[in-house]
Amino acid sequence: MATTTTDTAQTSPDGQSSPGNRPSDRLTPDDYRELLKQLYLARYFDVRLIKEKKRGRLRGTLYSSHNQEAILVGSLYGLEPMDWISPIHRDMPAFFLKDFRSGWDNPDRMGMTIEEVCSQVWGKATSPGRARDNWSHIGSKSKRIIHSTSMLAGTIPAAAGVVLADRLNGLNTVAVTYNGEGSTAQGVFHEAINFAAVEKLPVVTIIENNQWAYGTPTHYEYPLEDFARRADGYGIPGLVADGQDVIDVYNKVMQAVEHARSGNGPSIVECKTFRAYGHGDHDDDRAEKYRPAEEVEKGRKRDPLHVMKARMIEMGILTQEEADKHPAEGKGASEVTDADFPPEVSEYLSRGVNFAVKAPLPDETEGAMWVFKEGE
Amino acid sequence: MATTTTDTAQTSPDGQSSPGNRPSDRLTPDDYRELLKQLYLARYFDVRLIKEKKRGRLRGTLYSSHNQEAILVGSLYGLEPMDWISPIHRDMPAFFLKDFRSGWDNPDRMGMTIEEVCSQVWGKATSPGRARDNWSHIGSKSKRIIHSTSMLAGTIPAAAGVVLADRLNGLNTVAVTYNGEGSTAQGVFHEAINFAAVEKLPVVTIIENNQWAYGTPTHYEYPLEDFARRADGYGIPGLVADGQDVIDVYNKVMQAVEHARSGNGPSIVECKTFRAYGHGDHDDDRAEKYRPAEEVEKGRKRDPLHVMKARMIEMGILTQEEADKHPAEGKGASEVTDADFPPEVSEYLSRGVNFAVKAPLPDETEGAMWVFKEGE
Amino acid sequence: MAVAVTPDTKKNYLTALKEAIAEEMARNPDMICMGEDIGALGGAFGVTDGLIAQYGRERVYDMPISEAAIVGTACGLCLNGKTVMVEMQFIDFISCGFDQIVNMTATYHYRTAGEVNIPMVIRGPAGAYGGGALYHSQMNEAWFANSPGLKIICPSTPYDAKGLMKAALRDPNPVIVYEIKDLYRKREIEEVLPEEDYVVPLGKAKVVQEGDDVTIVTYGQNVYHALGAAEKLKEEGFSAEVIDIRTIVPLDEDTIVESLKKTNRLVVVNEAPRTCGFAGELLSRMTERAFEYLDAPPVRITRMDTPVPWVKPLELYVLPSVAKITEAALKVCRY
Amino acid sequence: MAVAVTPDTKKNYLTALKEAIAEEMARNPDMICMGEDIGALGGAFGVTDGLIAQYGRERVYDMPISEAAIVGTACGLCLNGKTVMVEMQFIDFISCGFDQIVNMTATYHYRTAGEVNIPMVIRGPAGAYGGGALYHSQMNEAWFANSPGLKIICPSTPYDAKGLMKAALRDPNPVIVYEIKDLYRKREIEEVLPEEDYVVPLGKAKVVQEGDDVTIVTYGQNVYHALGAAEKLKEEGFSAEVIDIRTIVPLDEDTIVESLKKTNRLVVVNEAPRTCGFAGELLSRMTERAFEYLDAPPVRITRMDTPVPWVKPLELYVLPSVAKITEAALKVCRY
Ligand SMILES: Cc1ncc(C[n+]2csc(CCOP(=O)(O)OP(=O)(O)O)c2C)c(N)n1
Ligand SMILES: Cc1ncc(C[n+]2csc(CCOP(=O)(O)OP(=O)(O)O)c2C)c(N)n1
Ligand SMILES: [Mg+2]
Ligand SMILES: [Mg+2]
Repeated sequence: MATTTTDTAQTSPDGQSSPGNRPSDRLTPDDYRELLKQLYLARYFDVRLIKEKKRGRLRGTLYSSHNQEAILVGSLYGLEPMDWISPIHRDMPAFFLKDFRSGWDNPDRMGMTIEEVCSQVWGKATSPGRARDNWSHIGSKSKRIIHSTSMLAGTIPAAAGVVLADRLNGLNTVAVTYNGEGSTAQGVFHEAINFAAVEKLPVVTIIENNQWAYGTPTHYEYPLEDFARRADGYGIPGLVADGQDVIDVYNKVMQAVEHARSGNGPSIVECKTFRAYGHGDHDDDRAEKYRPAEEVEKGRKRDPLHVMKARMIEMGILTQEEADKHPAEGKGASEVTDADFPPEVSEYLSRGVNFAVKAPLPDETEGAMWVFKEGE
Repeated sequence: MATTTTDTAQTSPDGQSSPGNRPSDRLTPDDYRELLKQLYLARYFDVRLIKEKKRGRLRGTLYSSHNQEAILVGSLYGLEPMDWISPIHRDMPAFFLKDFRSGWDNPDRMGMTIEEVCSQVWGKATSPGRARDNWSHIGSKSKRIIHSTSMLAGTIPAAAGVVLADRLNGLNTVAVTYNGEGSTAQGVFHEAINFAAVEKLPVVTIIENNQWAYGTPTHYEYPLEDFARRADGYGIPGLVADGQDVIDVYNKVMQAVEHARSGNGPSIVECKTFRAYGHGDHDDDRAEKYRPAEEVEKGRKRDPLHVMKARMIEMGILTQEEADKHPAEGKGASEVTDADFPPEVSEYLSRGVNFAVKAPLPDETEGAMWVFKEGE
Repeated sequence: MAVAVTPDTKKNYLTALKEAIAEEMARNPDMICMGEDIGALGGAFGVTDGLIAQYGRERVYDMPISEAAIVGTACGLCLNGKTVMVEMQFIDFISCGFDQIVNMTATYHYRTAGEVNIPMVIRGPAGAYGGGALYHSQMNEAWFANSPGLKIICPSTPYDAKGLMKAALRDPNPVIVYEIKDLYRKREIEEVLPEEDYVVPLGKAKVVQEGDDVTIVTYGQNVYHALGAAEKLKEEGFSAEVIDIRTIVPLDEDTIVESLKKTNRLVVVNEAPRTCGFAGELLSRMTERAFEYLDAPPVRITRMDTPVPWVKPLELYVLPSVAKITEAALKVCRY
Repeated sequence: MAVAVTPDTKKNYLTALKEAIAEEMARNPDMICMGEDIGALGGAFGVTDGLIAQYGRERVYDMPISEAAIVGTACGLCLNGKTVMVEMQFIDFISCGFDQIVNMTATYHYRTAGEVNIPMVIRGPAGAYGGGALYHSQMNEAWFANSPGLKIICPSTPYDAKGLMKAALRDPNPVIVYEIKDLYRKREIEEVLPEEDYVVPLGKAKVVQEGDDVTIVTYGQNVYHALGAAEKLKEEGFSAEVIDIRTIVPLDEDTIVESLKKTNRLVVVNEAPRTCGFAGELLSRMTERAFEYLDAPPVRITRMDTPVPWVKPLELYVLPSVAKITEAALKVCRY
């Protein structure tokens, strides 16, 4: 069944995506350049972490977002600062990419700083959650990022709740939730989307269909090729995007976001992609047990960096020479070096890493703190 | 939104229901007469229980199936003896109607005897579960009836399990589960149907859409008019039947059953109906708080007994005189008398009631028994 | 069943709860109610009666039958500044929203090092003795007592019901409320409630009856069984102190220890299944803290380790009763 | 990681579990395995490695991420004559299938007055100390101990792991198995396993080390902490008896009582949250049954009433340790 990545830019169920009427038509060349840089940063973040992990500097499991970055970059770019997101295990870059358009170093940005995200990865007291829970389980009430538990699909109802509260307060926000395609089998996925549809809540559920849920292929997870078809059971839009193409993701997610912000309720956007490595770094060496090498090779072929560069070259806003200057695309984490990335990208991240490395561990007694909030 | 009952005999999504090709075309006049008698019996069972309850002779809550009997009678009539069912709170008559075609008094029938069902209602030791759990929470492993808990939609995965076991054992059976439309919002509904669809398990999920879940109208439960559309999220057939018409229910359910038995997997069959009374008998007097009188009047108008009689008269297998002999249709539980029913119906049930009334209570010490099964 | 509102009208437990919720809705514009059939119907037992008429769908949500989404949505609302009262139609159905309670809601404050707190009250009709059978009789508080981050209360009188419910709705943490449905309309326990606003603080036990020979500690419906046993004990010449803990988490240990210093004997009563029920927890804490005061082995009277069966004789057989408590207390007194 | 199969090869805890399941699959043609990623991958930790190759999809099911449907489907299979092993990828995710376990599966035998029994084993990696944080560290056995109808086991050695798992897979009741993932590949505890088929019967505790001065009762990973504490105690001149209960429900009380008759002192260790954890249950039972033998207040060493935090110093701070057990036991010995 569903194991191939399709360019589905044309298959959108509504007319919004016809040329001249697409959200991306509002993007300027500068937007494209920014998006490319964000793609580089997301990729660099991932490979840097893979390397740090290999050197034994990090604890816990790293769920690589390699080859899936276009989903995060494309979906986050069009959101308003006050919108909510709920990233999941494979979405670490989302924490700093949120509201990145307000300026990577804008102190008022409604996203996490790179220092905060790195502090979380390194398990330091300077993490937004003081490293009490691990990896992607951070969040921020003030930055409007919902904290996930490990229990998959578990943040979708919370997403419904936060935007309902905003609506009651007269604030027109949207919540974008991220979920692997495997997670859509959870009961709470159904319950939350059903309620969101009943109440026309502005919740956009992104399905990152990377063809695998850990060691389980999609045909054991769902009977249809397109997980977006889950939307049909609730009478809500179910869009399919090419998850390797930032612009297609941007278009489909923005359609869903605009649909939501106009009061029309929730949507599902499936982004077709492919998991580059094992499920987590512990799985890298054994994923071949269940995933044929040819499939991996095929799935990795359309690197989102490459797709974006090709688009920009075609549009005449990037020269081949510029494109080749930092050839990170198509390279595995072990092959790539800092020279494959624009310097501002590696410098930005290094700032975060250096901060985190030097930051203090929380004191052990914090283990017993904050079980209950003291009353006023 | 969805508050009207529609005759949807024509709206079936596949060609099976075109005249000459419908399962009901295989029914003989005797089948029709038997179905009418079963309708009478189901109705009589309900009104008798309502009366017994009013007289204070029964404990627990009675969830009347009044006006919804065609769903049970029509769906059960075509099943094979070895098929499984899982009835829910509003389906008490299903326990004896199962495999009723094998003979109301056939001792080898794969359904419960009327004595067993009445013993359960009266809370006696002769109940199949020795009255340890209440009302509709009986079942029988040997008769292939799954025992429900109160937790709605909770038996759908068990239904998937029993037919999977049969399939592994080389037995081609189907499981028919009954669920109120409100129960389809439960997460486990989604999880179980998703898995059944993945595994192409022969599970038919009947949705008894009686327009209300207790005090909640359908538009707060689901965003679409037809709950059968839930099927679309799994790529499985979602049929809509006129739940007041035994024959339409029979046709749609048999389509789904034959689809399942041919190895094509699960289906959903929504039967449109209307709850005649309160949610339970405790709710009878206050249901008007939330349910407008006109709606009740309208919803009760198409009594399944009447619909069936009209069909039979049209087909020339029932005379108007015969039809008028036992005019139970259109009458409320308090208006109807034994004379409104064929004597074999009231006699059959009375046998069960008399047995149950005289049967012993279980001994109190049974309260501590059967927590664990002793090992061999 | 309108109750006349003259100042000294006695009110039942249900009315007390209803008033608490209605008054908090009026007091706190950020409070929202969610649950199944809580709108036009006013809930299966009528606790939210009238709220939808006053506040509309904006603050009172008839929810689909989706306990996980109800709790999860409420959690999101609380994360974003609201206070949410969640009604479980019966507390038994809490099992269907279990993960969202213990993993998402209970831990939110902890996980965020205090940035987030979830002022959610999950309440529902609970308890056996009413013929509700396995799925309409549960006291499953121990599941949640073993899940850090949740407060748990169980009032036994109208006064406490109102005061504790108000305290719960003002508490910044998630609180689960076990309402004893058999007490909802019990005439014998009706009482006059203060006209002015009041709360019963969480975490304070109440000495319901003073005594010198044995301390019987319990909550919920068994408070009345304990009082019944105390009567019987009096006939046998023993005076029992009866303590209603009212709040299960956090437990007011001091009140119990003080009592044990006097009586030196402990009987704990609880209708939940015995193994890992709260009775064992309470007995353990007292044994650890007050071992020196105990002159006899402390005893638990609990439900047997069985579900709650339907038919009356079976149901009563497995549950605590006046007779069982009396017998146990006598044995302890005569040790 | 193939292990050479010479008779006296020592085997680890994981291999023991793997062998138990594989041997039972061979022995019982009606046995089926269900879980996430248990097919080609062989499960997150490899416990079901190789089964799909041998038995195919007919008996080994890679399931969608649907814990409720997994348990519920397994329940239906068992109802219809199969034996099902359900793998929870981590025992923490059991919360998502909670209702199907406690209300559907656990009570089936009870509800049907014995007509139906559900031979299901739900097993998964459990326990803290490994940096798994809140959702990959749980010991949530108390939820199920308070839910009648479930047996619960927790082996601490390869021998017990294999023998108890086999007993569980032959038991006619649902059994939940807490596998200590930190022990899966622990070299120090590897041991030679019998070549012939054997079971370790459920409900039998094991005296791991004999002693006279204090009885330390525990299970799972804390068995090793208790043994560590016993070492320290020896240095202080006290001899500790260490008991590994192995089965949590049903509990082998007799073995513990026998020990208390000798030592007259009790320390219970358990890594679950303190309130309503199994340590309290055990302490209560012993206080009720063996009060007269106790010369000092019994003590619990448990996790604090907190989730399991991620970062190492915090994690260790809230959990039982050799030092904490030693300190407590010394206090009890010197009482
Ligand atoms: C409720 C629940 N069950 C099981 C797991 C274990 N688990 C973690 S990730 C994962 C696979 C997720 O697959 P998918 O949703 O497709 O996301 P991907 O990892 O492919 O991005 C599983 C089974 C979990 N975290 N939560
Ligand atoms: C999980 C769960 N939540 C809540 C309930 C309480 N409850 C019992 S029946 C009912 C309404 C059911 O409505 P529907 O499914 O439409 O069936 P109907 O009663 O209309 O036949 C509710 C909410 C329950 N039994 N189980
Ligand atoms: Mg995936
Ligand atoms: Mg209904």
